[in-house]
Amino acid sequence: MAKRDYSLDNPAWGDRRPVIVGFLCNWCSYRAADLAGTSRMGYPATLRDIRIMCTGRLDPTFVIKALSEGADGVIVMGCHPGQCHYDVGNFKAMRRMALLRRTLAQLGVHPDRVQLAWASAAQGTLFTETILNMTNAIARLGPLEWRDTVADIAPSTPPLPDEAHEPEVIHG
Amino acid sequence: MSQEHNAYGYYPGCSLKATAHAYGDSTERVAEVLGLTLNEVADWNCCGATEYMSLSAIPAYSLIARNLSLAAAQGHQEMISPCSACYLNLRKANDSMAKYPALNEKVNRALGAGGLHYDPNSLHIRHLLDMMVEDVGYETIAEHVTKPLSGLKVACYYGCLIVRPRTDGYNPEYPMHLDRLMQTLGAKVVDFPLKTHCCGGHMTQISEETAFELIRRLLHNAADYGADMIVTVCPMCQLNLDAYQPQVNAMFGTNYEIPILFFTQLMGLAFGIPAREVGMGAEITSAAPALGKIGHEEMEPARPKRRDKKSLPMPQP
Amino acid sequence: MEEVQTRKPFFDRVMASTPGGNTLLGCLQCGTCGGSCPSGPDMDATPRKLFAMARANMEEDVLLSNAPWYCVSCYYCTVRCPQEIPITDLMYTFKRMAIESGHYNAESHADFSQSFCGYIEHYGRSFEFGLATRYHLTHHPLQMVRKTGLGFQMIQKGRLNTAPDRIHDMPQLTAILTEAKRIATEDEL
Amino acid sequence: MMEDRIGVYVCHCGHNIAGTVDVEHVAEWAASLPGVAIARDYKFMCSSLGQELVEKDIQELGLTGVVVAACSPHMHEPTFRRACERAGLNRYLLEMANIREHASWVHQHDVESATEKAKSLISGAVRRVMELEPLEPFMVDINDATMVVGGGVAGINAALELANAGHPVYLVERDPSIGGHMAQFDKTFPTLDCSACILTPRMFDAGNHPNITLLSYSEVEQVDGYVGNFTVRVRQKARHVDTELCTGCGDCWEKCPAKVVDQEYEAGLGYRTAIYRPFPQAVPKYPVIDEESCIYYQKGTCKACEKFCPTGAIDFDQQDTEIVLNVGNIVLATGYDLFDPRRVPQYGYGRLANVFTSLEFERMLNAAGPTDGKVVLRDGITEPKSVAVVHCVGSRDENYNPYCSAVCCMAALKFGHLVKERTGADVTSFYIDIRTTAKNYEEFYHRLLKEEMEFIRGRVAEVTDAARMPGEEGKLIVQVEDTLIGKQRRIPVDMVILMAAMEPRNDATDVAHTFGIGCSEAGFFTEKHPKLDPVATMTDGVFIAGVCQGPKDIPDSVSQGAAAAARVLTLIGQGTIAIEPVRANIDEEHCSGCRICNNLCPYTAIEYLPDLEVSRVNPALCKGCGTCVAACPSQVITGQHFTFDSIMAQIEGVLYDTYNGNGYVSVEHEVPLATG
Ligand SMILES: Cc1cc2nc3c(=O)[nH]c(=O)nc-3n(C[C@H](O)[C@H](O)[C@H](O)COP(=O)(O)OP(=O)(O)OC[C@H]3O[C@@H](n4cnc5c(N)ncnc54)[C@H](O)[C@@H]3O)c2cc1C
Ligand SMILES: Cc1cc2nc3c(=O)[nH]c(=O)nc-3n(C[C@H](O)[C@H](O)[C@H](O)COP(=O)(O)OP(=O)(O)OC[C@H]3O[C@@H](n4cnc5c(N)ncnc54)[C@H](O)[C@@H]3O)c2cc1C
Ligand code: SF4
Ligand code: SF4
Ligand code: SF4
Ligand code: SF4
Ligand code: SF4
Ligand code: SF4
Ligand code: SF4
Ligand code: SF4
Repeated sequence: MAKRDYSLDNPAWGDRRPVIVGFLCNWCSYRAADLAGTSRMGYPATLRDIRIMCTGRLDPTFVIKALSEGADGVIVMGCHPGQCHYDVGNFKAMRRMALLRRTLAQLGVHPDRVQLAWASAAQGTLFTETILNMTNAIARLGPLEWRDTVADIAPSTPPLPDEAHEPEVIHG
Repeated sequence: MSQEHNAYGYYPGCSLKATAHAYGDSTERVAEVLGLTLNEVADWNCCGATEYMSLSAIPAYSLIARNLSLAAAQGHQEMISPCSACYLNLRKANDSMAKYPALNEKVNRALGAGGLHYDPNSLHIRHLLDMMVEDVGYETIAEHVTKPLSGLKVACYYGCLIVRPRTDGYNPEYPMHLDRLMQTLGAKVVDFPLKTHCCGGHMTQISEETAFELIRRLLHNAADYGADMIVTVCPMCQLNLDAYQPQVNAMFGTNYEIPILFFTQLMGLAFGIPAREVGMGAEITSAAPALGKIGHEEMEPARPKRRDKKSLPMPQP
Repeated sequence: MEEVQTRKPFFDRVMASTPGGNTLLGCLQCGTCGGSCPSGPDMDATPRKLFAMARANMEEDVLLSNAPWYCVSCYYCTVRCPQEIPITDLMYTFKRMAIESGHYNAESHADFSQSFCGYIEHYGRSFEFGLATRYHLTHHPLQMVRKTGLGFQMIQKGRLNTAPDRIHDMPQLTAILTEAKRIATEDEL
Repeated sequence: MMEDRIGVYVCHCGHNIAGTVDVEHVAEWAASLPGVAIARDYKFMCSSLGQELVEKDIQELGLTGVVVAACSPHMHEPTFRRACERAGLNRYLLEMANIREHASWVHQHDVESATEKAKSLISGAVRRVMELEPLEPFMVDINDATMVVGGGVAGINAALELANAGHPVYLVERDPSIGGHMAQFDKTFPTLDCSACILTPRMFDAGNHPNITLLSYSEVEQVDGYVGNFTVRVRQKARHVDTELCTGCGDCWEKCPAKVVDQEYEAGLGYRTAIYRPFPQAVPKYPVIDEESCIYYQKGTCKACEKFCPTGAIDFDQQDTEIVLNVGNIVLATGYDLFDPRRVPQYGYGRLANVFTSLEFERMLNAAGPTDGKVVLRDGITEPKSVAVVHCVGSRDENYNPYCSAVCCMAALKFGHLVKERTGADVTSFYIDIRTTAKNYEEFYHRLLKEEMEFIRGRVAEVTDAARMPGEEGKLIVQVEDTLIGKQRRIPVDMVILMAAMEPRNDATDVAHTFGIGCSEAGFFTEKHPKLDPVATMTDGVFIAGVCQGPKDIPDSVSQGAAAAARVLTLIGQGTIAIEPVRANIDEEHCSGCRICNNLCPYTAIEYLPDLEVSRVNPALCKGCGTCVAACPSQVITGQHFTFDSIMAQIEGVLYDTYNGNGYVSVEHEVPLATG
C-alpha cells in the first residue's frame, strides 16, 4: 500500500501529518469505531479519539483546548439525530457546534476544521468514510498552527458561545 | 407555477432537428401555449448517443461535458432534454463527474483544452416529461385542454432511458407519470406491461433479428391491450416502433398499424393546436385513423380498421 | 516457460476502467442481469457469465463474446442487480477493451459505433443519412436496398437531412476531443 | 496531594495487537511518562495470569491508577475493574486505551502509524487516569416483575419461563390476541407439525398463568428508570367489549354486517367483521370492535352486536386506559413485518392477480383459512397446475435488504411439499442458494428433490403476463437466467409465490428509542455481543428475543425467549445490582441559580429549589449524559467520571507530541482504499 505524503495536498505539511482529535459518544460513534476495528476497515491514522458519554457533554472549551494544544482539526461524533441514547443530547451538540464554528471562523479557523458527524453503532463504514473525508479536508487546508495563526488574535480566554442563547424549551 | 421558474435551458439533441422534428415542433408549440421559455443552449453538440461510450470513456464524457459546460456558462441552472438518450447521457456525465473525482479531473483537463470548465452538479438535468408533470403540473395542463382526447386509447410507452438507471423518484419498472398526463388530456390509458421494455435501441442498425423481435413484442402487447396508439417520450423509441413497423410486419407476417406519437403531440392536439403545427403527418405509420376517432377532421379520413388482435398470427419460437 | 507479468490481471483492468467497477467484486452470480436482458437470447454468454469469465481472467473469451455488442443499453440489469453493479457500463468497458485490443468478432457492430462517432467528430452533430449510407453500404448492401424505401419516405417527411448539421466552434470541440483521447491513453480510469 | 503512581499494561492480544503495534517499544516508552510507576507488556492481559500481574503491582507498588492498553472498554473494562477491586484499588481508577479496535486493527500493515497512535491513546489515558476520582457504584434492588413486550412465540416462551420460575410477568401485546406470525401458519418446517397444535397450548398457558398478566391490545408509551426499577406507561386500547362480561360466544360477529378485508391475520387474503376475534384459538378469547370499519362509529347507526350480545358486554363508550407498571426487567420480542413485494414492481404483486406473498399462501394452506386449506387461484376455484416459488424477494438485495432472511428457503420447500401433496401441481423453485443450515433442514431439501420439486438456479428477473410465444397466453411467465445452463428461460405457470423478506417492524426504530436500545443499520435490535451476549442489549435490564433481533426460525426464537428469561432470572436471583455512578452533581454552594440546566436535562432530573435558589440533581433520575455539565455557565456541575479536568487532561495527553509536547510526528502513513 502506498504511503501518503500530505505535502502533496498542501506543501505546508512538510513531513508532518494532520492531527485530528475526535470526541466520540459512548453509545454510537465509539462503537462504530469499534466496529470499524473488528471489521478491519482502514482509515488514516490521523484520529486521536476521546470517549465521552454523549455529544451533549461536549463543552466548547474542549474543542478550543484541542486546537490550541496542536490539533489541526476536531471532530465530534455521536448518534444520529433522533437516536441519541439520551434522547436529545446530540441536538444540544448541534446547536453548540454551530455557534462554536461561527465563533472560530471569526478567528480564522476554517469551519471544516471543526466538524460534527453521526454514525450509529452499526455504521463502521460511515465512520471510516467520515474520518477519511475529514482528513482530506484538513490535508487540503494545511496545518492549523494555532499558536502562530490564531493565538495572536484570539483573546486569552476565547469567547465561548453563550449558553443563555439556547431557547428555553428544546424540542427533539 | 412561479413566475421566475418558467425559463429553462434547452438541449434539443440531434434527433429533434431531424428524425424527430415532430417532437421538436410540438414541444415548442406546447411550451408557447403554457408560457414556458426554452432557451436553446448555443452551439450544443451531439451527446454521443449510445455509441461514443463504446469507443473511449474520457472522450465520451468530454463530448457530453462540453454541453454541460456551455449551458452552465450561458447562465442556466436547469437544462431540459426531450430526448431520453440525451437526458441519460447528460445526467450520467454530471453524476459520474460528481461521484468520481478522478474522472472529473480528467474530463475537466480535456475541457480545458477548449478553454472550458464544468463543476459537476452546477446544472440540474431534467427530462421534458418530468418538467411538464412536476413544474407545470397536471392541474395547469388540464386547464389548457380544449379538445380532450376522449375515446382515444393509448399505451404509454416510457422506454428505458427516462427511468433508468436511476431517476428522480420515478419507478424504474412501472412509472405512472405519463399515464397520468395522458389521463389529464382526456385519453383512456390501457395497462401496458411492457411500458419500460426496450425498443431495440441501435440494434435496428446492427442486428435486425434482435431489434425487430423487441419491437414486435411491444406492438403485440399494445395491441393485446387494445391500444389505438402508443405514445412515447423518446425519439429513438418513436423511430424504431414507427419507421420499422412495416419491416417488422414483413419479418413476422403480422399487420400491425399502430401509430406512434410523441406525448407533446398529443398535448398539442388536446390544447387545440392545429395538427400540422405539432408535426402530425411526419409519422410513417399514419395516425390519421386513430385521430379520426377524436374528431381531428383536418387529417385524412380513417382507413379501414386492422384485423382484430385474435387473428394476428404468432411467430414460431 | 514462465512469463513475467507486466500488466494488471484482466479482471482488475475491467474494474479500474469502469466508474464504480469495483462493485463487481460483490457479484453473486445470481443471474438477474442475464434474466432481465432483452438481448439475452441472442448473446453467446449472458452478462453474468461474462463476469464469471472476467473473474477467471479469460480475457480473450470475454472480448470475443458477442454479448456486449448485443447490449441495447436498456439498464434493466443495472437497476435490478441486487449488488448495484453498473452492468451496462461494464458492457461499454468490454466494448472499449475489445476495440482497443482489436479483439472482436462482430466487426460490423464496432464499425457502426465508429462510423457514428466519426460524424460527431467531424461535425459535432450526428448525421443519420451519411451514417446510413456509409455504414450500410459497407456492411449490409442488401439491407440497404430494402432500407432505401424507408429512407426515401423519411426524406420526404423531413425526417432525414441529406446535408449534415454542424456546430460553430468545431475547433474547440476538436481540441477537447484530442486532449481527451490523449488523456485516455495515458492511464486507465 | 498524593503522588501519582500509575501502572500501564500493554496487551499483545496474541498477534491482534502485537502484529501491528510495537508493544515492547510502547511499554518502554510508557514507563518514561511522568507519573508512571511501571509499564509492562503481556501476551493476553485478560487471561487470569494477566489480571494477576495487575493485581500484584497494585498491591506491591501501591498503584494509584491503572491503564490497560488493550481492546475496547466495551469488551474488557468490567474485567479489569474487577481485577483492580480485588487488589484494593477503586474500580473507577482504571482507564482503558483502545489500541486494538482503534489502532492495530485499523492501521494493519503500518507498524509505524499504529504504534504512534497507540502511544497517543495511552498518553491520553495516563493523563486522564491521574484526574479520576474513586467512586462507589449505586446499589439498587431488582424488582422481580418483568415486562415482556410482544406475544409471538418468542415472547410467549420468555413469559412462561419467568412465570414458571415464580415471578410476576406482564405480557404486553399490541394485537387483540397473542400468537404472532406462528398463529397464521398451517404447518411448520421441517417436521411439518401443525402450527396450531403446538402453539395453542402455549398460548392458553400464557393467557391463564397465575403469574402472567396479559395486556392484549396494548402498547408501551413510555419507559423511565433503569435496570431493576423501570416505570412503564402502557396504553390499553378500548376493545369496546367488557371482558368481565363477555363469554366469547361469537353472536356479535355472526351478526355484524360490516365486512372488511383482514390485512393482519389473514394477510389480506380473507375477510373479517368490524367486531372480530382474529382467529378461533385467540387468547384472550374476547373480540374487539375496529372503529374504522364499524358502521356505528362511522355512520352512527347499527349496534347489531349490542342487540345480539347475550351478556350485554358491548360497550361503545369504553375508553383507552393507561396502566403504569413497575418492573425490574424488560424483554422485547416484537418480531417482524413481511416485506411488501409491491416494492419490486417487476414481480407484479398487486397487479397480477395470481402472484401471492408467502404469508398469503400460509393463510391459503391453513385449514382454518379463507380457502379451508385448498390451494386455488385468486378466483377461488381453479386449482393451479403449475406453481413458481420465487426466493429472496426483498432479501439479499442492496436495493432493499442486504441480509438473508434465513427462513424463506425452508418455507419455500415447505410450500413445495404442501402444494404437491394437495394439488399434484408442478412446483418450481427459483433460487440463488438453497439455505438449509439447521438440524434436519438439508434432509428436508433432499426429500423435496425426490418429491420432484424443480429447482432452477437463478434470481427471477421478472414475472409478467405479457405473452410472447404460444403456450404463454393466459399464464404468468417467470423470466429468469438458468445460471447452471447459462441461458435465459421463460417458464409459464399458473401461480407465483413470492418468498418475501422478514423486515424489522416498521416502528422498530421508535420502539428501540422508547426502550433506549440500538438498532442495526437494517433496523433489527442490536444485541450486546453478537456471540457471547446475543439476547442482552447495551441497556442493562432490557433484553431481546426472536426475530426482532434478526431473522430466525421458530426453534431459534423459542431458544432466545428462554435465554432472555434466564438472563432476567440471574438478575432477579442477585436481588441487587451495582449501577454506574456516572452522574451529574451540582455544587450548590456555587450554583448561581440561573436555571439554565433545568430545561436541558432530557430526564428532568434537575429540580430548582426556590427557597435555596439553587438547582439540584436527582441521582435516581440522572443518567449521566453530561449535557447539563457542559452547559452550566458557572461550571459548577460535575460529571462524575467524566469531569472537566479529566477530559482536559486527556486532550493534553493525546496531543503529547504536538508543539506543546515533543514536536509533531512526521511519519507518512498508509492511505486506505479511497471509496469510489
Ligand atoms: C412465510 C413464512 C413461513 C414461515 N414458516 C416457518 C416454519 O415453518 N417454521 C419455522 O420454524 N419458522 C417459520 N417462519 C419463521 C417464523 O415466523 C418466526 O421465526 C417466528 O414467528 C418469530 O416469532 P417472534 O415471536 O420473534 O415474532 P412474531 O411472530 O412476529 O411475534 C411478535 C409479536 O409481537 C407483537 N408486537 C409487535 N410490536 C409490538 C409492540 N410494539 N408492542 C407490543 N406488541 C408488539 C406482534 O403483534 C406479535 O404478536 C416462517 C416465516 C415466514 C415469513
Ligand atoms: C473449523 C470451525 C470453525 C468455526 N468457526 C466459528 C466461528 O468463527 N464463529 C462461530 O460462531 N462458530 C464457529 N464454529 C462453530 C463453533 O465451534 C461451535 O458453535 C461452538 O464451539 C460450540 O460450542 P459447544 O460448547 O457446544 O461445544 P464444544 O466447543 O465442542 O465444547 C464441548 C466441551 O465438552 C467437553 N466434553 C465432551 N464430552 C464430554 C463428556 N462426556 N464429559 C465431560 N466433558 C465433555 C469437551 O471436551 C469440550 O470442552 C466453528 C466450527 C468449526 C468446526
Ligand atoms: S445481477 Fe448483479 S449480482 Fe447478479 S449476476 Fe448480474 S452482476 Fe452479478
Ligand atoms: S443494459 Fe445491456 S446487458 Fe443490461 S439488460 Fe439491457 S441490453 Fe442487457
Ligand atoms: S485484554 Fe483485550 S486485547 Fe488483551 S488479550 Fe484480552 S481481548 Fe485481547
Ligand atoms: S356476543 Fe357478547 S359475549 Fe358473545 S362474544 Fe360478542 S361480546 Fe362476547
Ligand atoms: S355496531 Fe359496528 S361492530 Fe357492532 S355489529 Fe354494527 S358494524 Fe359490527
Ligand atoms: S433464506 Fe433463502 S430465500 Fe430467504 S433470503 Fe436467504 S437465500 Fe433467500
Ligand atoms: S446551570 Fe449551573 S449555575 Fe445555573 S442553575 Fe444549573 S447548576 Fe446552577
Ligand atoms: S447529566 Fe445532567 S442533563 Fe444528563 S441526565 Fe444527568 S442531570 Fe440530566
